[in-house]
Amino acid sequence: MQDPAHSGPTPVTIWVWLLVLVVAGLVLLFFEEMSHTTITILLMAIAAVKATLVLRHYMHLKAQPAMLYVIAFTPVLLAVVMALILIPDVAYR
Amino acid sequence: MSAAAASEPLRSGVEGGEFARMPLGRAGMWWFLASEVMVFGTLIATYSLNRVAAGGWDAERAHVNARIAAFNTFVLLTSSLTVVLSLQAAHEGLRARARRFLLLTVLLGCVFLGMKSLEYGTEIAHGYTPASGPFWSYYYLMTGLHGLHVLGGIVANVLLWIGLGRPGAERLEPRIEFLGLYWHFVDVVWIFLFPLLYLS
Amino acid sequence: MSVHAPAHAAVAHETAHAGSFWRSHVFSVDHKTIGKQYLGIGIGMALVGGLLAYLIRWQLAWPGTPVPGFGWVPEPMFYEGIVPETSYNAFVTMHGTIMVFFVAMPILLGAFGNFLLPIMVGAPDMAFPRLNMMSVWTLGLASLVMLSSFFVENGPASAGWTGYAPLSADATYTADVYWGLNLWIIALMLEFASFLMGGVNFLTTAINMRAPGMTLWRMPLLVWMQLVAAVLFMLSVGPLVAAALMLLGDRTLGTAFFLPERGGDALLWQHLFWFFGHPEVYVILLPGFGIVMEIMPVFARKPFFGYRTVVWATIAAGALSFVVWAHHMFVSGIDPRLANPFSVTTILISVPFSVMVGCMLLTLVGGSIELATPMLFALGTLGTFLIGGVTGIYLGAAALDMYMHDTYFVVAHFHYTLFPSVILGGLAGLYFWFPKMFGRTLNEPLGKLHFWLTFFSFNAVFIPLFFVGLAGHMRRLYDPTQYDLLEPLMDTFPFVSHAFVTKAAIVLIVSQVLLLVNVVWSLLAGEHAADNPWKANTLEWATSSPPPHGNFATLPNVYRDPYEYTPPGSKDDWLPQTAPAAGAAR
Amino acid sequence: MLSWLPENISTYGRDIDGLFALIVWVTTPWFLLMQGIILWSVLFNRRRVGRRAWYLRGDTWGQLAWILVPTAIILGLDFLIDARSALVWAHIKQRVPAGATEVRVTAKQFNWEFLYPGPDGRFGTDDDLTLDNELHVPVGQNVVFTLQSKDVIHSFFIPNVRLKQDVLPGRSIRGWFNAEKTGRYEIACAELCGISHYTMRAFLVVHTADEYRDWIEEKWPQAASAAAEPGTPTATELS
Repeated sequence: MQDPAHSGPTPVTIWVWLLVLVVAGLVLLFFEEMSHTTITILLMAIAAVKATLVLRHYMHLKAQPAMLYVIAFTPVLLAVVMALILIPDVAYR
Repeated sequence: MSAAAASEPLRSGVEGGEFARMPLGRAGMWWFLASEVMVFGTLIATYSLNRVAAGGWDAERAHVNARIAAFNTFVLLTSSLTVVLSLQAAHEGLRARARRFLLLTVLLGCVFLGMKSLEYGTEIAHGYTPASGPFWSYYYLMTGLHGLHVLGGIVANVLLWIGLGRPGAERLEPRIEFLGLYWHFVDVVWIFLFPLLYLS
Repeated sequence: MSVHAPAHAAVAHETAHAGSFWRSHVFSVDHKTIGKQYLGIGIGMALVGGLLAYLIRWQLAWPGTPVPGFGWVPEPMFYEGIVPETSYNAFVTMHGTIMVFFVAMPILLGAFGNFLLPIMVGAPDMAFPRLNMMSVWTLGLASLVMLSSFFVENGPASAGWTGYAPLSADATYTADVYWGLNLWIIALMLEFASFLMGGVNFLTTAINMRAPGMTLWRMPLLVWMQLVAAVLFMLSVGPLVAAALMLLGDRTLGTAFFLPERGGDALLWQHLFWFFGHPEVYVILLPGFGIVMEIMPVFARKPFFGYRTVVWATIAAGALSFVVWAHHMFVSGIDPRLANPFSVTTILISVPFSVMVGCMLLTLVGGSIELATPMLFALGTLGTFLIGGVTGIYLGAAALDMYMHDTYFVVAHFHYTLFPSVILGGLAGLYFWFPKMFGRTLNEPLGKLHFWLTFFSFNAVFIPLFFVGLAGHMRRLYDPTQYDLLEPLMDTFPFVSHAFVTKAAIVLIVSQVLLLVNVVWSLLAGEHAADNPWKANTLEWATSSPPPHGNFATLPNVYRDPYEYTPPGSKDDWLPQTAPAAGAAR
Repeated sequence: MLSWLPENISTYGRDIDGLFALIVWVTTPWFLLMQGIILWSVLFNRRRVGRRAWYLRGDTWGQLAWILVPTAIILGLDFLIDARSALVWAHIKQRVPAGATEVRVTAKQFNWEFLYPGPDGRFGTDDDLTLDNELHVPVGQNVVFTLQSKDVIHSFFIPNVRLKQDVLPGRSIRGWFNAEKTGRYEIACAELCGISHYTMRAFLVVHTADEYRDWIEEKWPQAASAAAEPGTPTATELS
C-alpha cells in the first residue's frame, strides 16, 4: 500500500506552513484600524486552517474513511449549537 | 513483519467498510477525542459568550504574556512534527530513530510546561490569581486543563518510549500512531486557545 | 495478511491464564467478570439509595418522628433517630445522585452492556480488556469517594442531585457543607471517566470486532441501544466535566464562574448541567428499552416488529436529545422566548419514543405469549413507562410546566420514566440472563411473587404522588405541614396521602428481599441452567452457560437477524442466528 | 383530575387549567388505548399448543403504517397542545401590563421581603415600605412584581394564582398576575434554597378596593393626612 505520507507534502513542509500561519496571526495584531471582532474572526479563521492542516496530514484524516470525519466534527457542531442557544442567556444577560 | 504499512493493516473478517476494519486503537482513540472536543468546546463557548457579555475583557487580557504563549505555540507545533517523524521512522522499521523522535516530543512537552509554569508564576506574582475575576477564572481553567492534558501526554509518551526499548516492542509500535493522535489533538486545542486568550 | 484469526486466539489464550482467585475474580480483564462486578456495585448502591428513600418517605409521612432502625446513628446526622432539617436535603441529594449515577448506569450500561455486548456481536472480549478493568475499578473508587462523603464534617452534598449554583457554589449557603460537596463533585468526575472508558470499549467492540456475517443490521437491538447510549454519553458528558471543574473552582479557589457577586452567572450551571442531563436520561432509558426489546420476541415467539424503524427512531431520538434540555428550565429565568422552540423539540422527541412503544406493542399483538418472570417484568416496564411518557406531555407544555415545575408531579413523572427502565427493565434482564451469567436457574414462583409485589407497590407509591403534585406540593420539603395548603395531603385522603405512600414505599423496599433470597439461593443450590433455556436466537444463547473465556469455543458465523421466530414453513418456532442457512430442521 | 388543583383565583390561571383539561382529554384516550392493547394481547394471545405466532416483521410500509399513522396523529395533537400552550405562555411571561400596582420582591435565605413604593408611586423615595412575608394587593388589578435574590436561587410560587418564577441572584425578573378573588393565600419557595427551604412561607392578601384603601391609610398615616390635596393619587387610582 503506497505510503500516503510520501505522495503528499512532507511533514516538515506542513510544519513550515503552520509556523507561517502563526506568524500571520501575530502580524495581524499590528493593523490598529481593525476592530477587535474582525481581528478575532480572522484569527479564528487562521486557527481553523491550522487545525485542518494538522487533522488532514498529521492525523492522516486524509486517508481515513468518512465515518472518522463524522466522529471528529459532530462534537464541534454540538458545541457550536450549544453556544448559539446560550447567546440570549449568557451573552446578553 | 516489523514495519507495518503507512498505517496499521485493516482487520479482515469484520463485516462492513473501512471504518469497521480499522485498527482498534485508532477507532477507540477517535471516540475518546470526540468526547474531549466537547469538554474544550464547552469551555471555549462559555468563555467567548461571557467575554461578549463582559465587553471583551480587554483590560484583563492586556496582562497576559503573549510572547511566552507564542513561543509555546512554536514548541507545541514542533512537538507535533516530531511525533509524525517518529511515526514515519517506525514505519520504516528504524525503531531507534523512532524512539529518539519520541524522546524529543517528550522534551518539547516539558519545555512547554516549563514555560507555562514560568508564565503562571509571573502572573500570580503580579496578583492575578484564578480568584481575580471571571477572565482569570476562565484563563486558568482553560490553560490549566490543557496543561494537564499535555502532562498526561508526556507521561504516556515516556511509558511508550520505555516499552519500545524493551523486547516485544512490535506490539507497541501501532501505539505511536494512536498516542500521536492524542498529542495532535492537544496541539489543535492549543491552536484555538492561543488566539482566543492571548491575541485578540 | 489476515490478522483476524490469530488476534482472536491471542485474546482467548491470554485470559485463560487467569488461574488465581485474584486474577480471575478481582483483577480480571474478562468482560463477563467485569459485568458481574458492575452488577455488584449497582445492587450494593441500590441498597444505599433504597435506604435513603425510606428515610425521605418516613420524614415526609410523619415529620419529626424517629425513623425505626436509625436510632443508633450518631449526631449531627440523626437526633435519636429523628431526621434533622440539615440532613434531609443531604438524603434527597444523595438518593438522586446514587440512584442515577451509581445504580442506573452501572446496572444498565456496566453490567448488561459489558456482559452481553461482546457475546451478542460474536467477539471474544472487549476491544481493550485492560481499559475495561480500569473502568470498573474507577467506578469502584468513585463509589467509595461518594460514600465517604457521608462521613465528612457537616455531612454529604445537600444542594440537590442537580447541584444548582450558587447554592452548590459556596459552602456557606448549605450550612458549611464543604468537603461533602467537593467529594460529590470528585466522585461524579471519576464516574464520568469510568463510563467514558466503558463507552470507548462498547463502540470499538461493537463496530470493529463483530463476528463474520454479523452485519450492523443483524445486531440485536440491545447492542444498538447500548451503542446509541454510549455515543450520547460521550458527546454530552463534556459540558458537565467542564461545569464540575468550574464548580470545584468556585468552591475551593474562589473563581468567578457561577457566583453573581464575583461576576459569574448562576444560570450557566443549569444550562451546562441539563445539556448533559437530558441525553443522560436517554443513556439510562435506551438500554432499559433494549433489554425489553430483546425479551419480548423470545416470549411472544414472534419477530420484533419494525427492527430497522426502531433503530432509526433510536438514532433520531439520540440526535434530538441534544436540543431539548431547556424544558427543565422553562421557569428558571431563561429568556421566555426560548421556551417555545424547546417546547417544539420536546414534542418532536416524543415521536421516536411513541414509534418504539408502538413497535413493542405490535410485537405483542398476534404473539404466542408465555408469561415467565422476564416477560412479566418486560410488560411491567412497558406498561409503567407509558404513564411516564404520557405525563411528560403535561410537563412539555411550557405554560402548564409553570405550575407543575418543582412539584411532586415532576417527581412522579421522572420516577415513572427512570424506575421502569432501571429497576423493572434491569430485573427483566437479570431474570432473563441469570442462567447465562451464572449458570443457575432462578426460582420461577418466587420471581413472579417478586414481580407482582414490586409492580403494585411501585404504582401504589407514585400514582398518588401525581395528585399530591397537582395539589401544589413542592419538591424537597423537609416538613410539608408548614403549609396549610399541604396539610390535607398528610393523612386525610384514602390513597393520596404521604402516610399511604410511605407504607407502600416500605412494602416496595422490603419486597426486594425476595430478589436477594432468590439470587443467593439459586447461586448456591439452583439447578444448573441449559445453554439455551428460553430457546432464543441471539448469539449469547449459542454458547455454554456461563460462557468460557473467549466466549466461543469456535468463533460463530452469523446467517440472519436475531428475530427469526416462527418462520413460515418451519416446524420450530425459532431459528438461531448461527444456524446455517441450508436446512434448519432439527 | 381537575379537582385536585388548588382553587384558582387569577385571570390567567383559568387558561392554565383549561390547558390542563385539554391535555387530559387529548392524552388519556391514547393512554387507555395503548394499555388496552397490552392487556388484550396478554390475555388473548397466550401460548397454547398448536398456536403459531404471526410472522410479522414490520419491514413493509403497509405494516409500518400501523405505527406511523397513529404517531402522525399524536404529533398533530401535540402541536395543537403546544400552540395553545405557546399562546398562554406568551400572555403570561412575554408581556408585562403597564400601569399596574408595582412591588419589588426580594428573596433571601428563608424569607420573602416585599418592597412597596408607597403613595408617591416611586421606589427609592423615603415613603417606601418593606413588609416581611406579606404581599397585599387590590382585587381585580394587575400587579407587576420584580424578583431579585440576595443569595441563592429561590422560586416565587403562588399555587392559587398558578404562578411560578425562579428568582435568580444577579438578575431582576419582572412578572405579573391579576387576582380576582379576595382572601389570604399562601406563597411558597419552590426551588431548593438551603436547609430551611420549607419555612419560606409568605402570604398573598387580596383586598377589596376599599379594604385596600384602608390598608394603605393604615400603613402610610402621613400620606392619609396629605391625602387632602387632590394631587397625590395613590397607586389604586392610577390604573
